[in-house]
Amino acid sequence: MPAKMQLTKGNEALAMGAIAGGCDCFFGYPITPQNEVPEVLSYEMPKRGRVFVQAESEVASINMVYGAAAAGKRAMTSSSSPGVSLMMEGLSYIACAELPCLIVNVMRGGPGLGSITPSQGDYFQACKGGGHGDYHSIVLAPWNVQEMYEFPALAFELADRYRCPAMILADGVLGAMMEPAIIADNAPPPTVPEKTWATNGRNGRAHKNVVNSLVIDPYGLRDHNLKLQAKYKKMQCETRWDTRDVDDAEILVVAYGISARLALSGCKLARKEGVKAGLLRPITLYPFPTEPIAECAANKKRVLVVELSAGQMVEDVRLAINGRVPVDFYGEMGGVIPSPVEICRKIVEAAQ
Amino acid sequence: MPAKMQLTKGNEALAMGAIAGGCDCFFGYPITPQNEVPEVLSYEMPKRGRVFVQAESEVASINMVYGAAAAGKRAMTSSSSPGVSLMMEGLSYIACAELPCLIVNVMRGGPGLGSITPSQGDYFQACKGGGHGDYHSIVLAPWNVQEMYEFPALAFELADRYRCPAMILADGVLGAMMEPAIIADNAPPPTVPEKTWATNGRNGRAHKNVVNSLVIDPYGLRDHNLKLQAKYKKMQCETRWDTRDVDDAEILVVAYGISARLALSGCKLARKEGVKAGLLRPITLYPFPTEPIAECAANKKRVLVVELSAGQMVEDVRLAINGRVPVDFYGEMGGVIPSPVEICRKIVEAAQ
Amino acid sequence: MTTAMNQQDGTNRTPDTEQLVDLKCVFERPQALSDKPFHYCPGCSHGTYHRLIAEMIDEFGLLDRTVGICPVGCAVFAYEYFEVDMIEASHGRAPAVATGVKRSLPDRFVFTYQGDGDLASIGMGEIIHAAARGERITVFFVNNGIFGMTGGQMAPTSLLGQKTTTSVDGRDPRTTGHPIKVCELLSSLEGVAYLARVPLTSPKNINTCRKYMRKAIRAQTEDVGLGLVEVLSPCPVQWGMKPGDALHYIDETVVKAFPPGEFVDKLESPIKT
Amino acid sequence: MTTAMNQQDGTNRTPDTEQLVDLKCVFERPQALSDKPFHYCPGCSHGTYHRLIAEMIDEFGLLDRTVGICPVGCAVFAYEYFEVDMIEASHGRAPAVATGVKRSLPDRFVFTYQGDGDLASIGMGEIIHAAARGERITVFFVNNGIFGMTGGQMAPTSLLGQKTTTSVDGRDPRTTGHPIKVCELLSSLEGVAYLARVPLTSPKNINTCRKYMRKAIRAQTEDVGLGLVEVLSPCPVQWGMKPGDALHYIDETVVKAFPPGEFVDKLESPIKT
Amino acid sequence: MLEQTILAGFGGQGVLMMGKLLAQSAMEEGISATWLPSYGPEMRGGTANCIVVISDDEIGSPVSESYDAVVAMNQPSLEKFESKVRPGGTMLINKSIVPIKASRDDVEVYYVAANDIAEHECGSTQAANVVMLGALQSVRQKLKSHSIEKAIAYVFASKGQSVIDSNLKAFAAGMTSLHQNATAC
Amino acid sequence: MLEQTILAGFGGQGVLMMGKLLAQSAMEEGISATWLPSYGPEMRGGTANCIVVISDDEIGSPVSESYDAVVAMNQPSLEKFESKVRPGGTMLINKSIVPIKASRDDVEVYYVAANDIAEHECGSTQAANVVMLGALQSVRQKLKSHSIEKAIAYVFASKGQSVIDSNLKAFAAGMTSLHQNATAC
Amino acid sequence: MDLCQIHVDRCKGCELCVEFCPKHALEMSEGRNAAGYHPAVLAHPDLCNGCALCAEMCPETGIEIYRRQKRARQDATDQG
Amino acid sequence: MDLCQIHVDRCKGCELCVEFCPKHALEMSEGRNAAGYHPAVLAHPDLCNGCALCAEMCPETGIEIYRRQKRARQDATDQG
Ligand SMILES: Cc1ncc(C[n+]2csc(CCOP(=O)(O)OP(=O)(O)O)c2C)c(N)n1
Ligand SMILES: Cc1ncc(C[n+]2csc(CCOP(=O)(O)OP(=O)(O)O)c2C)c(N)n1
Ligand code: SF4
Ligand code: SF4
Ligand code: SF4
Ligand code: SF4
Repeated sequence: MPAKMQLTKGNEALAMGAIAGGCDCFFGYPITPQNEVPEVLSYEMPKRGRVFVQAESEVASINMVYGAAAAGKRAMTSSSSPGVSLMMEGLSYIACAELPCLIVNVMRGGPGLGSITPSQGDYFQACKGGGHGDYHSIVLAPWNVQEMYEFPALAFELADRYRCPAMILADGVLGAMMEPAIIADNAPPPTVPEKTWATNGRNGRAHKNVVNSLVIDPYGLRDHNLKLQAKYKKMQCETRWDTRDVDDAEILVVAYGISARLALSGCKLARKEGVKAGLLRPITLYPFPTEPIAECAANKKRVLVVELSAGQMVEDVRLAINGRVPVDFYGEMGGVIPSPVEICRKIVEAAQ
Repeated sequence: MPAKMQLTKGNEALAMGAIAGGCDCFFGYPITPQNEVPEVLSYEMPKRGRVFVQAESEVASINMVYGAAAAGKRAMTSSSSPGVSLMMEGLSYIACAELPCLIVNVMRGGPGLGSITPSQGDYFQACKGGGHGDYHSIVLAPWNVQEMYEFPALAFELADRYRCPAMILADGVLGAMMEPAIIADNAPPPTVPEKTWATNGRNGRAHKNVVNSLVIDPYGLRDHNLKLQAKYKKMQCETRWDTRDVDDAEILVVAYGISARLALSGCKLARKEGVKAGLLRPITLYPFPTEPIAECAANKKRVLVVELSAGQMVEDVRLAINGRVPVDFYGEMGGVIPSPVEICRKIVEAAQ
Repeated sequence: MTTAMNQQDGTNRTPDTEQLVDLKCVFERPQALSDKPFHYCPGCSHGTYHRLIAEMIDEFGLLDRTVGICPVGCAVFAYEYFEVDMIEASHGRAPAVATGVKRSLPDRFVFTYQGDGDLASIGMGEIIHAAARGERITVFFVNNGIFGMTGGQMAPTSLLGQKTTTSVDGRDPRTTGHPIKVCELLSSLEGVAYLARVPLTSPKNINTCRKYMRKAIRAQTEDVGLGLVEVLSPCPVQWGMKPGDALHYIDETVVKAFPPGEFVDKLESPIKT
Repeated sequence: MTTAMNQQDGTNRTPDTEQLVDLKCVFERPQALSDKPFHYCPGCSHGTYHRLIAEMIDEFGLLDRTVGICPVGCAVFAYEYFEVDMIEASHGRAPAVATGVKRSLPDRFVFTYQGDGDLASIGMGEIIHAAARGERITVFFVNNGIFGMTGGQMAPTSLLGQKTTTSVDGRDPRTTGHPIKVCELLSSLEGVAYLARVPLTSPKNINTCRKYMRKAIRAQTEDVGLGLVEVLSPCPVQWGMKPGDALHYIDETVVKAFPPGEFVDKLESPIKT
Repeated sequence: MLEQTILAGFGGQGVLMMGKLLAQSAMEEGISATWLPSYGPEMRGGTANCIVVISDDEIGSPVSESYDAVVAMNQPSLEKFESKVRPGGTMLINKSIVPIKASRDDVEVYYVAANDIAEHECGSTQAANVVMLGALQSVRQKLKSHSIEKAIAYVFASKGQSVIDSNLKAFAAGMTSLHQNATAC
Repeated sequence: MLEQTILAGFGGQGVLMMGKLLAQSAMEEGISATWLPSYGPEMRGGTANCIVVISDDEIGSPVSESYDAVVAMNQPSLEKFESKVRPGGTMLINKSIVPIKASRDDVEVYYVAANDIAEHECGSTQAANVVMLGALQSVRQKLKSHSIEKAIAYVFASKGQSVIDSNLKAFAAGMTSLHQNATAC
Repeated sequence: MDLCQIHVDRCKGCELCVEFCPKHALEMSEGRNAAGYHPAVLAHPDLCNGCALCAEMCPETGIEIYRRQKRARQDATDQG
Repeated sequence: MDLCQIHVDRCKGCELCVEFCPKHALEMSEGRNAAGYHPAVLAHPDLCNGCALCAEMCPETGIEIYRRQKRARQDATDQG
């Protein structure tokens, strides 16, 4: 069946997007609000001769991903905030061992057990390093169901290109909502670059391959870290962002994912009230669109950052702007979704 | 035996400091380079009728701490980078449930399995949120064996005062090195404020106590988060830092823990070479000395941040300075300890 | 037309005083159970097991010195239902949390309440080690063969062939293995003092459950070791069955995979109950 | 005076060619073992077990299609010693990593190599679940009753009374429980195809170990289920014993707590070996 | 055009399906739509609701502070969402099972005996949600009725023609219910 | 005064103890000291070394780029640390087991037959480390010899007077070893 | 007063009490309670002997059982 | 050439080969190898019959064993 427009739930789109993106193996443990992801994949994957394993825990999930990624496969897991926290050791290993893979976090209200309502409280964890040591994942933030469908393929591609973990940072709203989206039920699997480093059995190879994150000599580990850092620098060219109505704006709103949608409505309302507001939406949270934000903000009166958190991405926006333009923050926590009206109010306030 | 000067290993000082700080229960799983902490406590705690349990894992350790802290006890665990990563879910729970406790991270080279050499690559994890959701721990960074001994008591006191987790962020050098330090072998246990909220059995109490991090209603969870944020604001008054030779300095070096010692030597060397350099050492990494750094940096030519990482605390320094003074960074990773000579070189470069 | 029948909540617990003269309440809510209505689905045995635990707390006079640990699972709100101090653990870690409490306060009665996802999937490490250490805790384990709370996914205890949202064609041993039998598994661990399994399917079985629970509690109060009672429990909603049918299904099918009975009993002087 | 005796490294493996005529090498390094000298302590059986695994890879002709998973523990560098593809797992998670590999590449031979801290402490959840799922993997499990790498702390397998750096007065069952017997524990899980325990203490026992290993490998290659061979191994350094004494200690004392033998054998047509 | 609607009721009353039909209809017309469910933390009973936004422009927020229309299939939903209707907006109440009246006087309120109509005119209370959808359509008309009928046919396709037919009938019954018997106040 | 020293050898040669004695002596004199060990990732053999810094000022870094003195108890240590001596610094080599010579000509090198002296003059090769400490003291003299003797008495207190005595003897033997037989070059 | 008191608003209509009542004294009602469930009712109070099997099976602890006392005010003995 | 070839630099002096040699052909040497260990030596080559028990016990795989062939170049049979 060719790709066609279908009313689709975000989580289901993500699952089908993973399949379209050539995901070979899924390992995961149920957790709300992303349960449709493993549920869909539990029958769609075996149907296609691919691997689905319900792991005993998130710790096991991430380590199964590590194994399958080491074996050269496109492997992924999906979870939500507390479950992702349990993956931090494994993620740090994966990053250090330079294995491409995909981790999906459909964020929910935290901290702790929190609630199952949507939130964006895990930005720091995703972008700064929830695990130990200096590492990064490529972090993609979809804002609609179409991107929920498209980003797994993009994530796998970038992960393979840079041999690093990629993360899709969504939230409970994006996971649960339905929207029309163009979905291919049977896309041909993408061509994947050959992974000569994979530990998939020598099969005639002259040397053995080793996947490892242990470098006991400090200078060796330093060099390995420098290599990782050089890679992160190189990755900067993958920075993605999107804008709406920024050219003539006096107020620049910066928001990602679901917040960006709320903010978009807020900007529209603000324009109705006579305040010119525009939206910059980071699509990659890592690499972060530092330059684009700095440039875009340069001629603005103020910048307003909107997040479903106490203020996390706002730090990266401040670092980007480095004091040149005042940066305000508006956030809601715990699963409360701020209304566009409230965002509009903040924009209007900022403009005064 | 009264307190007296003893040549003491950092990890042992930390263990004895925990005892002096009234630690009732220790739960931990071995990991280099902090093994002396559980080893010392495994015999010193039972001797005093206190609890020592070698947990089956770090996940179990942090949850045992959660239980003992809920029961109203001064509870702690100690680990090193990969082990601490495994505690991220539990830590987020503890922060949300507002339980006072102590987590020690004697950092080692990362990411991944990395090495057992010293490092400061877990600043982001400790200070920004390695776990999910918006939460903070009080983070203390000792720089000598004396502080390794004194900070557990301080950490417990602050944790009790704010009902939050406290973390001691040390590193492999501080854990392994010996220095003269004033250690009391049998300090009287400190008086601990009564914990009326503790789940320690009703014992005549009219109401039951509940320790929880689940707030299923978004507005409830929002309010709980606002309460936490208000607490974090209130905590700012606990900010601690230290300076050396900053008044006349043209270059301000900012560094914590072992880096601060390296930097201190570097500053001294730089002064010998005619460059006036001074050191500001954050002692609390959270709350971060934002104001003090901003003030101290105001009349400086440049700021140099030194870390055993790819650059983590430097972001908080940049946020503090907000573009007013240029901020440079010098870091080493993987367990390589930069020599004071190298730091001096960077200072001299910055001065030019 | 459908409409509400009785708007007043469970406040009519005390019958008219005139009638008290010759009527005595012989079955009522235990003291240790709060007034809060359960949030469980119709016919779910979580409520039944809660009541039994509350009865035991009353019977052993433990109200004032109990600390209970709730799981993450449908019973996540269990802290609302017991009138004792309660702690909400993270998913699967209740035995570690209980260890923390019990070691801190050895004279308190500490129990965990755990589902099969909680105990037998993510929390396997913690229950095994608590059992191996012989922690003096009592574990009330609800085996309903499924992840109830998250929408009916396969559990390690799901039966072969069982249809769940992650095994829509039925559990296949080739890819998902065989059900884990927790009592059998734990029985090799020397720290375990009492282990039993019982279906919560009839008044008779419920009474057997009480007997087992008493022993599992005494395993703690008499300082023998860890006590655990596994109840075979229905999840009518996720099984897609009516409550009554779910109970019959347990009695006819589930017990074949999970034979009821006592597996370990190290109590020195068993009291006849 | 002490001085170096032989500066050249293991390069003199081929004897003079003249002598080759009537001398044949009957015991040499297996092909699957690299030339790299082990980093283990004198008398540590990790090296012995490595050699046996390499022998098996040679014997079964698996060099070209094996993926091995190293533990975190003294054998953390095991990837340097085998001439097959190797993955370094995080502490305790080797069975999960192996699951990821085996499910991806069902025709490869996948083994984990794990210590008792790795497998029986932090990794308990992963080994139980891999066994319950019946993963087609082979587990080489080294039980030396202690955490070697981190400096001799108590393991879940330490004997009662054993002195370690975290039980300086000897392991006390009241606070630390009893040793966990992994073979006994796993034997109730239906996904397990082969389970055996053997001390690596004599040429005879080493040969028994070979027999067991063959079966544990066949459990995988013949698609029956998970195979595991537990070796009782010395840690002379952390036990504070001379290597020879450590072996005697195993034969006299350790085997009492950990009886050797085969615990599960579901191979259909056992080949006489 | 921007139309924001809340549909709420007991679990099992089909309110999520009702919303899905609305969103599907919008898609049929080639305009934007979002559907966002909200339910308790567990599978266990309680109320369910969903928010549907349709627009001929790109939809930013899938939620709002106030709504153009609220459909309350039971009493708790009425109590919870009555305040969410924007002044001048519309409220539909399933009078078959809601014994009370709305208290707002700045909104249009319609009472629809959805269960009764479904039972008596379509032979199954199951279709009460589609009856209500018909009623909603009759008073808000943001989409073509034909699109909704196509959506019904599409969504129930797997259940067979008879289910489609009875739902089409329910929709039609709902469409006319308020014309015959309007009780706006 | 700032004196930075590396002490290195096989595990078991007591180099960590040697460093500890130095640091303890500094503490006895009321001046600052740091002792930092370094060893392989495992407990398994290999080399051990420690860095001792003593100073009458607050000590910043416990490590340095180059050192005032390096003590090599075995050949790998000589090879590894020879380059770490600062020009003009001092190097002591345990000639009992190191068959080779140092190659630097910008540092003072002393060869001490520490094992032999320990064996022949103190009756135990165990004390080779303290012999070496004596030799170090004889050529660097940053601390009072009396402080080191006090440190020896303190550190070995738990092992009894005879151990203390033999170590004091070893220290004395080390102190004089280079005067009798100096081989600086 | 009836021996079997069903708390209407606790009832979730699971029917277990009805199924396990040996005397067939209980029935499910047609009406709904506040939570929307059809609650059980003691349709035949005369059949009920206070055996409490319904209460034992009720997952909601929604049933209280009373028994006639031989003598009033003698709370300690329960031989009803 | 000796039947038992000990790789001096692999040897860690654990003495297991010496202990398990049924012929007492091996001894520990006084000298040290590069790693600082006292290695085992075939002190009595004449006693060694190539039984390989030492090699089996050597944790370092540090011993190779040779056997005399009845006939040279007949590699397939090993009856030495
Ligand atoms: C770390 C983590 N992983 C996953 C979840 C999601 N989760 C909540 S309950 C549950 C399983 C519930 O099953 P069970 O323990 O059998 O209890 P039941 O709901 O059947 O009573 C899961 C997977 C979570 N809350 N936290
Ligand atoms: C998450 C984590 N926790 C702890 C450690 C530290 N650690 C390394 S090896 C080990 C235990 C080793 O014991 P065992 O598995 O028995 O192997 P052995 O060293 O005895 O061969 C521990 C606790 C670690 N590396 N990672
Ligand atoms: S989902 Fe299942 S276990 Fe959970 S409350 Fe409902 S019936 Fe009970
Ligand atoms: S510490 Fe023990 S297990 Fe580790 S290499 Fe040494 S002897 Fe072997
Ligand atoms: S058993 Fe309880 S909940 Fe179920 S129908 Fe009877 S009274 Fe209602
Ligand atoms: S067994 Fe091997 S390592 Fe041990 S002494 Fe003999 S040759 Fe050396």
